[in-house]
Amino acid sequence: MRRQIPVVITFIVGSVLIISVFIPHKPFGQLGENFSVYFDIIAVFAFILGAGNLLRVHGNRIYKKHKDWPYSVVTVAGFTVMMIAGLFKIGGSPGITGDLTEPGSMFEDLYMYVFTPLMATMFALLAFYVASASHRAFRAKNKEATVLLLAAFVILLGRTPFGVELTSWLPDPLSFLEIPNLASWIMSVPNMAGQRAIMVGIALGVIAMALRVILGVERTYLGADSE
Amino acid sequence: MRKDLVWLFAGILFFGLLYLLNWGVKAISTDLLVWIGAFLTLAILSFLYQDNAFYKFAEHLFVGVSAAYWMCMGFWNTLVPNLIAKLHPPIVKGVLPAIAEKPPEYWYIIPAALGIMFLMRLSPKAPWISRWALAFIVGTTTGLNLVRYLRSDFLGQIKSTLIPVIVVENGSLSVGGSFSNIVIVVGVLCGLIYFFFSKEHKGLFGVASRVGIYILMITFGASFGYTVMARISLLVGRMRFLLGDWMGLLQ
Amino acid sequence: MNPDNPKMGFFETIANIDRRVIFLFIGFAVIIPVLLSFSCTEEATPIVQAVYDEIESLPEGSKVLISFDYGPSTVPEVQPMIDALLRHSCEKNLKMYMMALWGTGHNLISESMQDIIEKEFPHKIYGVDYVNLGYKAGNQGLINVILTDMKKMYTTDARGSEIDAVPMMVDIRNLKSFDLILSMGGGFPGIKEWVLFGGDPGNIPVAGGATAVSAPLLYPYYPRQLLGLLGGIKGAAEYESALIKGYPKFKTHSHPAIDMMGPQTVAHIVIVFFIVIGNITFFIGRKREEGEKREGGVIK
Amino acid sequence: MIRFKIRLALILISASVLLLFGYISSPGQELEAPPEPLPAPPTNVVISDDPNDDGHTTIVSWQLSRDDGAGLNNVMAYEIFRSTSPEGEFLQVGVMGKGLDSYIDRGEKEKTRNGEPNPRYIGAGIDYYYKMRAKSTTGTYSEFSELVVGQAKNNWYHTGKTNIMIAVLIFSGLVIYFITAAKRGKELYVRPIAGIDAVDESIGRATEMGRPILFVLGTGTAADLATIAGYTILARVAKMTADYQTKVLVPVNEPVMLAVAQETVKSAYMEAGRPDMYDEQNIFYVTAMQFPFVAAVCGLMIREQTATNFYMGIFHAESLILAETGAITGAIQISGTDQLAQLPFFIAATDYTLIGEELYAASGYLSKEALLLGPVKAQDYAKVILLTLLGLAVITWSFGWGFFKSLISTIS
Repeated sequence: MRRQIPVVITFIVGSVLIISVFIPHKPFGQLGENFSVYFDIIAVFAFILGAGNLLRVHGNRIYKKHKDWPYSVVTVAGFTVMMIAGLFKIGGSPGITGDLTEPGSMFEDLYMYVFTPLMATMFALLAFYVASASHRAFRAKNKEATVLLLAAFVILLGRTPFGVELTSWLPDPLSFLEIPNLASWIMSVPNMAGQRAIMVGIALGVIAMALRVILGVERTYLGADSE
Repeated sequence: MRKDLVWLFAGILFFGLLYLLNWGVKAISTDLLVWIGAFLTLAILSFLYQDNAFYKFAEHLFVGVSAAYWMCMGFWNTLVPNLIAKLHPPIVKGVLPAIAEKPPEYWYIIPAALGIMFLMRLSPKAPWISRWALAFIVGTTTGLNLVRYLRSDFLGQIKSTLIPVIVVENGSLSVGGSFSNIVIVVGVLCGLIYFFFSKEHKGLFGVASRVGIYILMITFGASFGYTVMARISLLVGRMRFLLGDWMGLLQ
Repeated sequence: MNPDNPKMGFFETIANIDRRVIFLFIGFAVIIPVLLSFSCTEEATPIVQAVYDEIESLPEGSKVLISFDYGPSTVPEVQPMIDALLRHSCEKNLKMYMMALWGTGHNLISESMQDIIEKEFPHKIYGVDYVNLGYKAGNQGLINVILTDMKKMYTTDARGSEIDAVPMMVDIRNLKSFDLILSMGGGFPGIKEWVLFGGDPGNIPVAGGATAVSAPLLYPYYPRQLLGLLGGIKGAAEYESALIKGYPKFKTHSHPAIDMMGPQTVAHIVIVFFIVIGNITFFIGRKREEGEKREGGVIK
Repeated sequence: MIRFKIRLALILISASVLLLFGYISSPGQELEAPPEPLPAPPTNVVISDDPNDDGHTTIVSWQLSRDDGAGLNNVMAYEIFRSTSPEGEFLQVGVMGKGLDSYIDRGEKEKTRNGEPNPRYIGAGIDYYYKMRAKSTTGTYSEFSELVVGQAKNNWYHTGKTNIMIAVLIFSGLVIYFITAAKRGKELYVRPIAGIDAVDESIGRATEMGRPILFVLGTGTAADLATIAGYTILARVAKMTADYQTKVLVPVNEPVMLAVAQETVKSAYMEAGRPDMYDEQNIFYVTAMQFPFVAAVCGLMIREQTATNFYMGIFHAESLILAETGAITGAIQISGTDQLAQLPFFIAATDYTLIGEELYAASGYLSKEALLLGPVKAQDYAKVILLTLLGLAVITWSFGWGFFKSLISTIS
């Protein structure tokens, strides 16, 4: 029974939302919007669960003097400070009337000077990884890998002045073989075809998965029947 | 360990030299906040060499701060204006005076109830109630996604693929244009054949599926290559911060 | 490097090159051009020119919705686009409505307003010429809502004034009140969601700027569902060039994207170089292996 | 053979239903007129109901002023005014540029605002009076057009979405048909998927090495369908690790996902008969933001020396950071996502990748449950219909026969 009710809820909510797309009449027309708003509100409640879990995991590590426990103190401290700064809007307009991210507030400062460099640097690691991955993966090991390599190589060359120079001597009738032209052809023709095939495939996969969920065939997400 | 120190030393020497060469252009930053930013940047970059104490510190700080950041954003930007202010407007008088005058909208009780249901997961007695909220969330997303994907990614893409395979330009046959369109149409069709699951990829079908996989490989290679530049620009941004804002080596 | 193998030659050493050596090369490929301020010029490609032309063709007072759908991590790529687009919109006297689908976009709106509009166009009035609607959660759900009713979600602007007290918001009903939607970022949620949930159903022109990563997968929407796109820093550099071409006075303003093309190009060449090296050593290695197999008389 | 006929019939029926919706024509527009000092007002103003809304919208359409694009050629815009009574106060509800001949008047849905009647409200079944005038390029106005009246209606069916409805019906029909076929015990073939065939071996390897397994559900939301596909794969992997007594670590980046992942792993362990092995601490929340999450997962990989890494779900820029860090530790990596932008990175940096639709099919394939394989079959049939129609359309169109082309244009 406990397992049936959620399946029924999913079925009803899912199918009503699908049907509501076709019915502008009240209240169906607005269901999609309203339910999206609900979703966000529930998500905020869920954050309490997440924060609880985070604090429990790190609290446990500190308590059990796990190998890296001092770092867990850093996490808990970072969390607490940011939380206090944000919830009480410290350093912003008097009271809590101001914007959460008002310039000069502690929340904004922490965001700007702690958060931003961390986030941007983490992202910047990609510059290195993109190089090591292309060195490792773009090798003509077999036919597929060769095709992958060639496409990547032409595009890479096409974006450098070096690649432009390389083929600029080609006579006019062969100008379509110039690397920048070849690169843009690859982007807009075979690349586009591949993208479309994948997109249509994904759309079918998503739709089938959605139907599986709505029909209650797929219910892994509900977990076990623990009493 | 010795080798690491040599590298570190070489690095410091290199930048020291740069600094000396540019002496007088601009001095190193005296702003504590910039120093914090530079420290954190270097701490993350050090992971490229290997895992170490600085990285661990930065990582753990990052996790803690971001978890709180998201919670505060959710609280002030969703919970307060979209739930509390709707149920009992006067309560937000000090925060959002404009909304405080509006009449309450009691149907917001539903999401509040669902939110609380979700938190029942923590209760020892009836954790299963949280599944109702979960079922609601999943049902919503599923229903919305089904129609959206059908409309835009399925029907929309099919329509875009509807192109003539014989292209006529200014009254004469355009070989290049026709060829490109044939590649697109054949590419899409073969790509889709690769995704056939319930039929063995043999014979003519197998050939089409091979063509499909080559098309996909071109797509992946091209997208990868196209992206490389962007990934580098992110690093440029960071280096500007380190060399310019922090070390004062840039004009 | 494998010290156990004394026969290891030059090619094997390079073939098994430590990833950290590659990292070092990339680092220098960026640092040196940054220090030397090395830069390249750009010509706008049609997909970028399309965005420029669209803004150029909008009559004075047209309403442009600019959605800041990115975070600090993509600032180096996306901010130059925003700056150029804001300058162009200010110059054309368009009304700018700024909002964010990303929580992180919230701050970026205030920063952009300060850095570009307030500083360079001080005669523009908040609430009349531009407004900050701030961040709202909901991703595509939000677009879904504002497609039919903007004020349901935006009861106040980001400064807390009631929405109808903001002059330029009075005649805004929903997304269809806008003449152009610009989504900046290209991640999720971003241009794709704007096209699928806003532009397509509402029949509103959508254009935008995306990181180079997400740009290729937006190509299928161009030009039918997406009228133009700035892809990555290159797209931004092209837009900056187009803007300078159209309005030479902007030459003296900052153009970070154009500046950034230098280090990128060098690092790009380094990556190409490593791919070439990787393949050469791979083939030589395979040839040698085949040779050794034959010598030993055993075919594995 | 009979089954084949049923299938054929199914395809034919679907195709012919699609054919029915082959033709819909579009309206045109007109202009013309001699010169005059002030612009002429628009004429023939007509108020009609928007057939596809819930009674808060009307459609105002008109014939262009004689001076719009012709005659004096000085019309800049049209202003539309509305009132609830012919003598009452008229509210300007919209402005449309020259050359345009209709305006969708979307009223507000609240009857009152701040305790007072809301002038922008439009309700179903109420008479609304409209008049219009043209604004000239110099800022002068034409006379008002004649007063007209109209109503908005609360409609039950969105006429513009018939094509989607049919597509939904066809596809749902296929899915339900194949699910019932599967229930009757029909054998369904599914082609091998390399990434999935490698799952068993990779878990075995981790067990031999005595190292844990990492399962990342991505940075999407808990209810995204790719994430749901991820849960089913997680369930399978967790069950195997319970059998092999290998630790599986699941860091998640969304609290709702945390709840689901814990439930999934717990039930997998119970199914494997090893509830004692389940340790809730191994499935933990990190943070809801992408990069801090990745920073932590990368640290985890290095410190725990995970032997096998799974990335199943929605991924963004972090895909390559994860995959390259995993490559450094020498882990076997199996990835799957429906995010087009990240597929190239997974293809390049991981050992096996489930490409888009394969991820969805994999969850059916793994369980080998006929019920879950049914929809996979339906997906293939949808592709058959699509390929046939598209192929026919492109070929016949090239030979000048536009029937299939207009058919597809209409349905999409």
